[in-house]
Amino acid sequence: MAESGTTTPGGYLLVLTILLPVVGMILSFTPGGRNAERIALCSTPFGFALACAIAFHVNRAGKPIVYLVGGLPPPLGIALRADGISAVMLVAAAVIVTAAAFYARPKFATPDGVSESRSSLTFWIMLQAIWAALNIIFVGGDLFNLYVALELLTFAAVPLVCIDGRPETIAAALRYLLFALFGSISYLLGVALFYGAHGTLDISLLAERVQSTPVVWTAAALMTCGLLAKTALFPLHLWLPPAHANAPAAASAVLSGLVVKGSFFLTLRLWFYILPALPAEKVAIVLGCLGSAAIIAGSVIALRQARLKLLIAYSTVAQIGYLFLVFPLATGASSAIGWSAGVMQILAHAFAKAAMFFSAGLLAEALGHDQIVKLGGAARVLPLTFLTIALGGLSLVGLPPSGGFSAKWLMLQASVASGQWVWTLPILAGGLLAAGYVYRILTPALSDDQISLVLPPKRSQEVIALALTAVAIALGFAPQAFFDFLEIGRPVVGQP
Amino acid sequence: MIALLDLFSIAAISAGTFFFLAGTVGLLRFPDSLTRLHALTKADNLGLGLVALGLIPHADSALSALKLIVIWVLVLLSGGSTSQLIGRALRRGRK
Amino acid sequence: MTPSVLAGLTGAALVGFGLYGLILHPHPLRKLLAFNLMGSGVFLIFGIVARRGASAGFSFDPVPQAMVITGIVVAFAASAIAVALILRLSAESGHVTLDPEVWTGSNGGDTM
Amino acid sequence: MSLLPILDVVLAGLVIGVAIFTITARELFASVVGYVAYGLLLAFVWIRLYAPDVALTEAAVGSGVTGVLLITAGKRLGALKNAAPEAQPGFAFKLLTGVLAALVASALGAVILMLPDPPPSLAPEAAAAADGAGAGLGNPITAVLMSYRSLDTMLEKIVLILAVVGVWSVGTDKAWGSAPAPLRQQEPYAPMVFLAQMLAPVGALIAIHIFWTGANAPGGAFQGGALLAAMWMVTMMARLTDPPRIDTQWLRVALVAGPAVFLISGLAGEVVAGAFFAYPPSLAKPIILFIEAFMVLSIAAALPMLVAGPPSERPD
Repeated sequence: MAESGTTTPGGYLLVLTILLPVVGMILSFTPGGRNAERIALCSTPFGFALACAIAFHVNRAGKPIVYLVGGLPPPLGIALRADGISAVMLVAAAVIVTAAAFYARPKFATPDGVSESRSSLTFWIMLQAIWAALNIIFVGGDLFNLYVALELLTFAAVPLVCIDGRPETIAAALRYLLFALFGSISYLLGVALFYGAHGTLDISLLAERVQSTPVVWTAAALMTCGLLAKTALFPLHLWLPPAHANAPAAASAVLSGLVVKGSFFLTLRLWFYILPALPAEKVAIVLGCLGSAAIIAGSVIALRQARLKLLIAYSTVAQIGYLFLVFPLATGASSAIGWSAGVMQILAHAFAKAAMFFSAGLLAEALGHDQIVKLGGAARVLPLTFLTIALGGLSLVGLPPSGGFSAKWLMLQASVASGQWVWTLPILAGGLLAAGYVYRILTPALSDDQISLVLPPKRSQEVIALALTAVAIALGFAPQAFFDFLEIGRPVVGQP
Repeated sequence: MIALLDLFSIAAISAGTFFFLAGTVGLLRFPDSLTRLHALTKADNLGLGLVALGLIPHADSALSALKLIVIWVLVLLSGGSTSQLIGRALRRGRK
Repeated sequence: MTPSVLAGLTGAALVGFGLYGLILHPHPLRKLLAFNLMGSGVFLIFGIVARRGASAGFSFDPVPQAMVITGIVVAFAASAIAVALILRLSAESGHVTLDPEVWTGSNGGDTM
Repeated sequence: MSLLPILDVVLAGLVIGVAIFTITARELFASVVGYVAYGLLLAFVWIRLYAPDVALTEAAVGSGVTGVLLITAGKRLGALKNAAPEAQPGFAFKLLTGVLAALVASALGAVILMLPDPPPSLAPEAAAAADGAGAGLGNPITAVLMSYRSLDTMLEKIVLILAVVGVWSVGTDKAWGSAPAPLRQQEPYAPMVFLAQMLAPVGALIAIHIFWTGANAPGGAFQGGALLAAMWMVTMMARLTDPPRIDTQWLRVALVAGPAVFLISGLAGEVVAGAFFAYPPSLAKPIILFIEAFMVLSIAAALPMLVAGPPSERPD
């Protein structure tokens, strides 16, 4: 890869997309108070524009765009790279963060009469920090730089979990922190071994140098373990449901929709970008099996939840399972289909799940609780919210037309085309189980019972949630050009 | 002259080492914490002081010699204070 | 070469002890200590990588050493957040258990 | 010189012994004390690995500041009865965990013995390039931290700010804006006050020396800042000073100064030197020292605030 050694046109945008939220964070913290929310709300649209500009440059160049920080090339310097999937993830993160910022405005506006409040300042700073960390993860080209980003992501996500201060949220946050710390240190150990074996941490240089040695296998296993703990893949999922279900809705949406995707994205980078030369069929099968177990276990436990937010959180555990089917599906002859399916699943789940959490938050505020059995008749008093839940559910189940349908359809296609029939079973079973839990929410809500609202929902928040599901549905109509774009910069497995 | 300085260094460092050794033996053999503390402070104050003194002729510059003295003074200061604190904690524990 | 190999094996052993404590101890502060042990083991492995890389007149490779310095800072920040959470948890509830079973009562009677 | 290998073996044995004690000690507080002693021993291992910069950092942060943090926490939790009500794990679980840990450790040990020979190294590149971007920096670690991996170093300071906000956010709503609880509740003991009065000025001077000399010799912004932080903490423990209110403007400016100055210089690099975070070669050393000076300030402010904890409702 000769082009990875120099800065390309548009490369400077990669630095800006990292620095924009960092600057926002610093500016929010120093004067504090109401400035934090103003700065966050102003900077998110700019971030979206930056992400679009990066996508435009990647598309025009037809190959990854690169920036060498300080003009210093790897292995000594740090390179930033954006390929098709990075650009798509940058745009998705910008959209969801912007939506979360505007959705959170009523709840996290600094109350009148005080100059600064704990929850407001924390929320706005952490939201921008999560966004900065994700942007680094999507464009980072150096494994140690990515470690710092992972830690940034953890330190920003944990305080959001316990932002309302109840003891059970603090316990959930602490458990999340301990799992995440284990994940980072395990990842870092892998980084140490990679450096010891090959003297570089740059992703594209490593890809050229790695061979199938015990050191490389150990490093890969340690990093994968760490990343799986952070992604909450079954059986390391125990921290996720209490953490995601207890956070405020705006935070849950970002945590479930984006934060777990950050560590998954690095798992993709590790196996498809650094180690494509390794004979890793067995690893792919193990990851696929864990993913299948997550689909079944997560969905079954979701079916038994009494609280709506916990149900949605367990649904995240199941939907993360689908992501890991990419490993067996994107390695065979039909790797392009499997790859498209994986990215589509990331995007569809991110948008649908963020919208579901937004709606669950609206519902809990409007009704004063989120017990599923007491939702009788709620759909008639909150039609827009339940439309969002229904459409989001459509995508989670995988019914056409939706991004979730495209993802699952492509996965089925890939498993048939590559002769791995066995993966069709968890995909189909997961769809049926998802239909079960979405049905469990919608049936009581659509009944004729009388229900009274504690507080009418804000129309603006309902519209934001609906807009996100609209994106999840619209992904189902993605044209071929979109899938071609995802192929930009993807290493072809088997041809190092 | 140089031989004389070397002799001085050897004597001072040996004496310092002796006090360290004595302090360590005291730490291991003395019956209770207060007497152990007593043994330990000898090692810190005298032992380190003599070693630092013995090293001064070998310092490359006046600044490094000064650093050696500063190190000794800092250890004196912290050793004195911590023994006070440990002693107080022991007295409280007895009550 | 011997001292660095020795330090590397020490690092590997420390990772093992840390992992054992991290999984086994129920008390979160003990878990945090175990995490820190594991972390220092990882840093030692970076240390021997740096020491092995001695060449060109340097007695070490500066890149992994710089990474350890960054890593120590990050590990300290993590400890500070964890300690703050543990102390708040004990102040709010009088105990520091992380067992989800204990919290189910206040979760509105959910089944898991 | 033949004594050194024996010393290494003894040191490694001590480190492992204290580590086992930390993991297996029955009392929580004993385990915390064990960890602090362990941190100090580790500093010696780092010196033996020819890593004086890391040894300084480990002694100051890994043992010193972390020690204060953990001992304070251990004392408060030790006073709590029934802190961990759940039963101790069963024998089978212990055995399984032990086997897993032993497997991981031995695999890791085996892999370390298998690292390639001759080892890969960036030392020659770093040495050659030190004349370029890290111009005039005799300490290659400072060159790596401030020039080649400037993005990491800047982000690490952001991580510190984020941790400070995270720690503050754990407090109660009512306490927001007020000061964290003092590091010591009782009246300070006279020798402690004396120690703080004597030590703090000398320590501050040494901290500045370590920062300044870090351009050419072991030391640097982080080690200097950590020492300065320790001195502030000593005066806090003697109640000569108390933690400041968290809405104090100077505190917030001090916390962000390092990363902010780093960021501005990084952005200016695009205009002046042709790339973000690049330095014009002739000015590299003064610019790096200028940025580091502010980083010392930020680190000296951040570490004590992380130890002091969230704002407290009773600022007595």
